[in-house]
Amino acid sequence: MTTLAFAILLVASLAAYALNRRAATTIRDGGARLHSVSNYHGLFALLLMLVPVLVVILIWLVLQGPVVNAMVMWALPAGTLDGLDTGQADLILAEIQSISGGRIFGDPEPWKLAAAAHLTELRELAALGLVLLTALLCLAIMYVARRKVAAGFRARQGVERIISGLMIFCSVAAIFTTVGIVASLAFETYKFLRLVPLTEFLFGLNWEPQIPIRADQIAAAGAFGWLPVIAGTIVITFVAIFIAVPIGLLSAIYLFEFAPKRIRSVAKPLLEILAGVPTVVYGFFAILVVAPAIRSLGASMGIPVAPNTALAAGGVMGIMLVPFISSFADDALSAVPRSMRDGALALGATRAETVLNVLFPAAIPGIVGGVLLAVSRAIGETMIVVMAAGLMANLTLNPLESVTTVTVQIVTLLIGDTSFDNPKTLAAFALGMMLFIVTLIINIFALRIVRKYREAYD
Amino acid sequence: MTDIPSGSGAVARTTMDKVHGSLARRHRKQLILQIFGITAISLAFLMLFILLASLITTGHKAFTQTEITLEVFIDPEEISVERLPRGNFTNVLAAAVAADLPSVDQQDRAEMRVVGGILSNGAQFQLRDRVVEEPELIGQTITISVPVSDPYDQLHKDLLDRETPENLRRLDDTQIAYYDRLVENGAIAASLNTGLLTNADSRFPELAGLKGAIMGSFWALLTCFLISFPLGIGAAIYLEEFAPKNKLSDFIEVNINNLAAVPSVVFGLLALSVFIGLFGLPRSAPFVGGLTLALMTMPTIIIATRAALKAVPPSIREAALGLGASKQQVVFGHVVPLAMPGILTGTIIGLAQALGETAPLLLIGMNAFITSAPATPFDSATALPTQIFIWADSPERGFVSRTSAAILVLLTFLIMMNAIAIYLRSKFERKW
Amino acid sequence: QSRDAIRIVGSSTVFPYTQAVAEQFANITGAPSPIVESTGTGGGMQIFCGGVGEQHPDITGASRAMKASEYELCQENGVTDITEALIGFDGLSLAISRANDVEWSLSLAEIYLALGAQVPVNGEWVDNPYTRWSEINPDLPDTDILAYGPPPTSGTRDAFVELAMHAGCEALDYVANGDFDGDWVEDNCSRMRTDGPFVEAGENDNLIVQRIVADPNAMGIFGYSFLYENMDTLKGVQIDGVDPSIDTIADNSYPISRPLYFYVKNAHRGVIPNLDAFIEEYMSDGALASGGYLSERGLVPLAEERMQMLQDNVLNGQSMDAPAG
Amino acid sequence: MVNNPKGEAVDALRTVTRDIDTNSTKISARGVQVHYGDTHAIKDVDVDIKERSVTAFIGPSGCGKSTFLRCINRMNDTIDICRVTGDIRIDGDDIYDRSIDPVQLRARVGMVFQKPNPFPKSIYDNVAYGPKIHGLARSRAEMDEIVERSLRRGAIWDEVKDRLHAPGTGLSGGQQQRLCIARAVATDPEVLLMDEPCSALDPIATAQIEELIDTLREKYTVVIVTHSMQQAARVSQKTAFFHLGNLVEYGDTDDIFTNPKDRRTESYISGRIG
Amino acid sequence: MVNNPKGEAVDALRTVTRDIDTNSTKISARGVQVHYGDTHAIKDVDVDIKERSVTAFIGPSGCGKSTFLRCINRMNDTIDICRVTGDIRIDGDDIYDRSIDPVQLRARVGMVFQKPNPFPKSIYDNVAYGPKIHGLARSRAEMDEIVERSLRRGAIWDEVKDRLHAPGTGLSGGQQQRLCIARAVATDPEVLLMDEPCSALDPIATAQIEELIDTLREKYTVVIVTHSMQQAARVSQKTAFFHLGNLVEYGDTDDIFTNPKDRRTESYISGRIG
Ligand SMILES: Nc1ncnc2c1ncn2[C@@H]1O[C@H](COP(=O)(O)OP(=O)(O)OP(=O)(O)O)[C@@H](O)[C@H]1O
Ligand SMILES: Nc1ncnc2c1ncn2[C@@H]1O[C@H](COP(=O)(O)OP(=O)(O)OP(=O)(O)O)[C@@H](O)[C@H]1O
Ligand SMILES: [Mg+2]
Ligand SMILES: [Mg+2]
Ligand SMILES: O=P([O-])([O-])[O-]
Repeated sequence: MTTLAFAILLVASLAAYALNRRAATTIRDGGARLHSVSNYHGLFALLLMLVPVLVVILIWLVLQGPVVNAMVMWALPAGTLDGLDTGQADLILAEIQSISGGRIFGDPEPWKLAAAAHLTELRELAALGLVLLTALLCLAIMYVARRKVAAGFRARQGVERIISGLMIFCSVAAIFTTVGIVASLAFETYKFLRLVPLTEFLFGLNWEPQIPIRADQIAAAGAFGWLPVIAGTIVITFVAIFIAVPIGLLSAIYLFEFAPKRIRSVAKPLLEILAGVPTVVYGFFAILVVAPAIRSLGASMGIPVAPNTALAAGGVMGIMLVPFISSFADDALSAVPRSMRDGALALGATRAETVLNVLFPAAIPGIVGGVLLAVSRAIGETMIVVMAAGLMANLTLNPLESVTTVTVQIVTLLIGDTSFDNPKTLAAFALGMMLFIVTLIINIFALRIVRKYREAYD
Repeated sequence: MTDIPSGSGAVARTTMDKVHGSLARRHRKQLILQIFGITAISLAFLMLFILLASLITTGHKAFTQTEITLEVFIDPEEISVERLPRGNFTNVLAAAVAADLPSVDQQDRAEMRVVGGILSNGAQFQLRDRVVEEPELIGQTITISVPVSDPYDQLHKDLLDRETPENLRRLDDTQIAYYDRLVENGAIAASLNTGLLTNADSRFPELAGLKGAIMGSFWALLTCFLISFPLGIGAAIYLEEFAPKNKLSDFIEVNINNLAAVPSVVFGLLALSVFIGLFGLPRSAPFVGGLTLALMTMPTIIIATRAALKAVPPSIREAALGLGASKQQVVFGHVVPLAMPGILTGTIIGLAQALGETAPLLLIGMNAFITSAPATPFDSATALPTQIFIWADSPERGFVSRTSAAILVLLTFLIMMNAIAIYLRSKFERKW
Repeated sequence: QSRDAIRIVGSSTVFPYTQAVAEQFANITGAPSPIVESTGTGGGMQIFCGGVGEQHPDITGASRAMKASEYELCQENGVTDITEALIGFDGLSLAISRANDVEWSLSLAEIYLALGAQVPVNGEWVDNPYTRWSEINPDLPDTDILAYGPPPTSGTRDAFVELAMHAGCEALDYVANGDFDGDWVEDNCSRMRTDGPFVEAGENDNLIVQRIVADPNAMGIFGYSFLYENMDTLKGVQIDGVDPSIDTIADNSYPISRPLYFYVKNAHRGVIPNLDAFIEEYMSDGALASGGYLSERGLVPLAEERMQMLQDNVLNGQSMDAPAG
Repeated sequence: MVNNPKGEAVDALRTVTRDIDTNSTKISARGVQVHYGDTHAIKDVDVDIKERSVTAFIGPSGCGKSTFLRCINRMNDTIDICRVTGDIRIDGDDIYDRSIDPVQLRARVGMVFQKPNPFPKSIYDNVAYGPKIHGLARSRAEMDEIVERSLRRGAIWDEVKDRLHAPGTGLSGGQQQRLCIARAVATDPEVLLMDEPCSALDPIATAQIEELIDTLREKYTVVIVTHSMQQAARVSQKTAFFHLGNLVEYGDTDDIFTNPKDRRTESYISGRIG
Repeated sequence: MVNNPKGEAVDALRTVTRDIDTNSTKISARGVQVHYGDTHAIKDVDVDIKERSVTAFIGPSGCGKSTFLRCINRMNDTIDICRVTGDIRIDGDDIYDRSIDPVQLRARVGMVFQKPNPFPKSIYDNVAYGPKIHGLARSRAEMDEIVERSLRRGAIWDEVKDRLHAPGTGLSGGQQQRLCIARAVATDPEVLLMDEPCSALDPIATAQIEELIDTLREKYTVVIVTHSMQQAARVSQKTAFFHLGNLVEYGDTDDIFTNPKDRRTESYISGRIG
């Protein structure tokens, strides 16, 4: 039935499009000068119908279930729900729904069977209602839209207003994601900071969050100084960027300027595969291949290397980030007008000089964008570090030691036992908040730089 | 160079001499840059190669499955029409195997259990389904091919070393003797493992397949795409082309860039509290997974789209505006099509990331064990990366190669997505 | 849309067994396959005790008994009627690569001295100074101490601390002869060292297996079933002279073995389709008894009569009492 | 009589007979000021441009010719830092009024830009784009006809008729410029603004475009920016001389070239300020 | 005596005395063919360009002037679809030989493009870039001197001397064009190719650039593309007329303009083919 409603909507809006377009064409052929071309008259009708009716259908679908359920529960014989808490009432409803769906087991009480029949009936009614409503709305809108067609009607403006509205909706959705994240983080962070003083969190040098959550749990005493954790994040990010930026930029420059076309067309998508390899796989790769290799290399040179090193995790992460930088750099280099290249080459610059001195500076904003995205990814990357970095927080900048990162701590604190009145769990949110703030600062800084060095050409 | 006697030529010559003098050094610099470039790209490819090679060396074994072909007499004493679908299919199968092994005493129950252990646990259900479909088979002898159980599969693929001391092996000498005998009879052979793609998950490596995970990933990615692509592009176009440029839009830009740095677990957390907690959407559902992934993918798409829109030269916009095109006609008719290659690159990178994302899916329960494939996005399911995560944690040896195989399957999907992107990109690519 | 599949959460140790039952059950009855998530014991309890209703799971697995605090949480949220099912035992094995040619045998006290955060040295209770096995006991090899183990969120870790660390700590002369009460042991013997030799390796046991295969001097701490599956590359470390094996675990001679449980929300019985049938399958002899398909996966089954009692209790939905403590 | 530095007689170049249509004012500007951020690019300009005539803007580079031209079809709206004040009316309507739709305005007031900017589309689509969005063609055949006519008027039809579906960006500099002219006339605007339309054209093409401008004058109002005083003299009836953002002198072309009133005008025409 | 359609006397425009240096051939082209994909843009062109002289390329738009010019310093190498065959020699060396380094070639053969293309760097850096990469200045002071001299020669020093460190892209169209000329002469190339260097310049600036070309001729070989026949007549000693990719006629500028041998040349000069 739902499908039918969608089908009606689709057909009706196409019909409205054709109808209005025809009408507008007729007016035009009659010699009048249309304000908007007839296509816009059609589109106006189409959007005028599609958008609101779609919203109505979706709202109906969301509300239908709860409303029908409430009606069924309300219609149950008096007294059946007395003394039951919501969970148990829920279960009764679930049973009724099962029966109505044909999954009868045991022998239910007759009132449940009756309720199930009632439920089925209501559902059918609701489905029918939806179809009728859709059809009615479509007809009404078709009529309204058709009435609007006139030589002077500003159909294009109408269409553009609707599209603007849709785009604003999209932007608001993006912003709401941020708001949602900040809100959820901020609330729990506030609770955390009531339990752990801000100064200890910001300046403490120890991170041992594994305090007991259950009254009888065996665990350590806690310490919540985030410095070792952020230091670990910084070390790993630094290692990753230290590997990804040169490799990414140099491969972008090579592919853009020197590589034969055939190699370029193959190499670029191949590189992009690196970005798509699941991070779990990189995690395995880091601990099973890279970390032992580094360890045995270190051992052969007499350098003590921890089994989990920042170098292994960061190095593998760096490989993952190569395509972010190379793709963005390549796109940015391609966007520099060809006349710029010609100008440098004609002065007798080598191709290397052209790329490095002229194209590269002009492409800086795009490249910074890519590097920034890579830094962001490195800071926020989770699975690789969960598997390959350590859990223990060491305050060190030595990449050959085991460090932990903010994301690792967030994951470990949130998977398994959680309790939202205990600093252990809340610490995850505080860390998330700090991460958010740190990256925000980095981003503001980067935006400044990009603004400053943005080159205007063309 | 010809001799130029006049004084004016002297200037030119010194210039050229200077140019000439530095040329070798400059070319060397270029060569060094080129070598660095080649080294960099080779390094990247080397890593990709090592990754793929290690996956293929372990994973390729999972693409075949050892099967045993049996002549099964469907004994009416064990299986009767009335009791279907129940019945003693295990015994019937064990007897069929024993028929090939003259040394086995069919009355010895312990020995018969060992013989039955050659077959996969799924064999009985395959036979059952066949009989349920055609009950008239009862009392007849049919030929059926069923998978062998994991240790025998390992043995057949040379993953089980016959040299290890008997007490440390999964198969003892008698079992290996049975196996050798069956191989001699031609009953055991390896065939293409279609089950890897057509079966859902299973506890038994020889039966486990990726159908559930693939369908789960498909539904999740479809949801993710349908939500993040229009929302991301809509938002990017609005913010880049239409929104007034002021402190607020700067703030929004910084925020969206920042969203890309939010760890994926945090998105999982948000999904857990909002989608599952607040909206009451079901756990483990690909739809919820897709919503979560969409939130993560959106910033990547927005950033890439904005970068691509920025790169379209202003002269194109001016040209269209000058003809009386409205702002939207300019943007949708000229700017967006020109920016399409960049938009697609960003979308593909974003979706590829989403396809391989694990952490948030763990939080919303998409790492469950489910032996059926989802039919709708609201059914419980796993996704490819979480399936890999589960298989990687399974003790059975058979899952080692299957994990690699699953990764290869995932990479194949990824490469397919990339291929589509390349095609679309080349279709839209224009020079100005 | 009502739920028609059973939902199960909980311990990663119990997960493989539940998986096996779920698959067998779905195959035999053709019912929708139960959805089994591995969340860890503690995480499972958290979700399980979230409340009654179809959005909450029906069963949780646990690699230790439900704790009093968890029981209270359940009660608070209206999950008052719970049945506890003990399905068998699992040994906690210390394992090392076969490439390591020492025949390892450790006492619990040695394990504590190697991995505890604080140990007695010359009559002082100090931070663990030992970095090599030979420093603990000159008979042990002169190699670095390095052990990969589960993180604090897992039941395996809880069990290891309780069964190995506490016991080892109490076996030390310093503790045995000192005048310390249980609280002291609780406070001082519970912490694993954090200075390197003990590495928390995350929830993935297979990863620990692969890492100790790669590093012959490293030990791993995980459930016996992982050792059982990897006998060709790994060997168990004898604890107090006992090798981990099905027999030694079953007869309790292997000192660190633990019970495995699952808990059923009785309010869901008869409401969630097939829940009863599923529990029946779990409790059947074909699954649980020795020679059943769970013991083939490495579960150490209960003794005959204990099992019978269990089956009766669980099938009748007997409500558990509040745990002590 | 004014001579340019190489001594050719400017006077001798003017051969077109001028019959200025002084019937009515099409565009009237009063007190127009334009700022780019802190740069004051146009300073208090008043001007009346007559209907069905050609007006030339001349002046040294950077004096604000393009800027003022872009005010007339509100193209300056697209530059963030650009601020326009004052009053510009077309047919008596204030074009900076809130009720005026700039899109509709630009459909009435066509423009050819200083740098040729063809769309990265086919030559055909470049020309057809304007008529398409304004719904000027009812059928494919009609569109073909519009495209052909416009390309002919842009004096480029013969060169491109065999490759109408090749990209417009693959043309030579001069061809691109003519394509842009063809594109602008395809929508039949009432007013046509041309910013140095012949800078990349050879004399023949220039002559053809000048001829086009001359025909356009019969129906439309044309404003042209040019660096060539000969061209201004040849095609325009009115000339405006800009200098450092000021409209120094405005009047009949004949008068400006033969009898400039302002010292600066005279210096420029005789080649003394640049 | 040839007249263009507007009737001005071409002859009257030539005021510069011509003293052609016929001492030696600098550039010689034989059988040059250029294809852009399927388009045959240059068809079998033979030409000898004399040392220390100014050669003008004229011809209708799209005839291949820019294309041929770009062959001389191998700028066409940078266009993927462009294929050049034939033989071009500078001082007798085949510049398409494998042993020839295009970088060195381009240092010897400077170029000014049809559309001004300053780097998005400061004015100073734009000019200093060439000398810097070639190591022509030993010290900062020397570089300052080169920059100033070049900007003076480009007739733009006075306009920019106060803002040498402002971006070159912030200049007006004509200033950008002169900046590019200054940039090109800064490296002291033996040959200078100029593609319509005065298209965006007002008459005064044009005169200054023409003066520059005249001085350059004393030391260097200059090839200039121009649409203005007056300009060709004023500055060049030799003129080449291209038409539809063919080099139709090549000879002394005087002869070409007064006494064209080919009918097409005559038609073009008199304004009949475009
Ligand atoms: N987008 C802009 N941002 C800042 N200043 C500008 C901008 N466009 C023009 N200007 C400045 O405004 C003044 C007038 O410029 P305009 O382009 O109108 O000159 P013009 O007379 O057309 O010169 P040209 O003959 O070189 O095209 C110049 O000083 C220029 O530097
Ligand atoms: N990049 C290119 N791709 C394809 N064809 C081209 C390209 N560049 C030029 N052409 C074609 O080659 C021919 C010669 O072009 P060229 O630019 O040399 O002309 P030109 O003589 O410089 O003309 P103008 O005076 O208009 O600049 C023209 O027909 C042009 O369309
Ligand atoms: Mg201008
Ligand atoms: Mg050209
Ligand atoms: O998953 P656990 O059994 O270790 O809690």
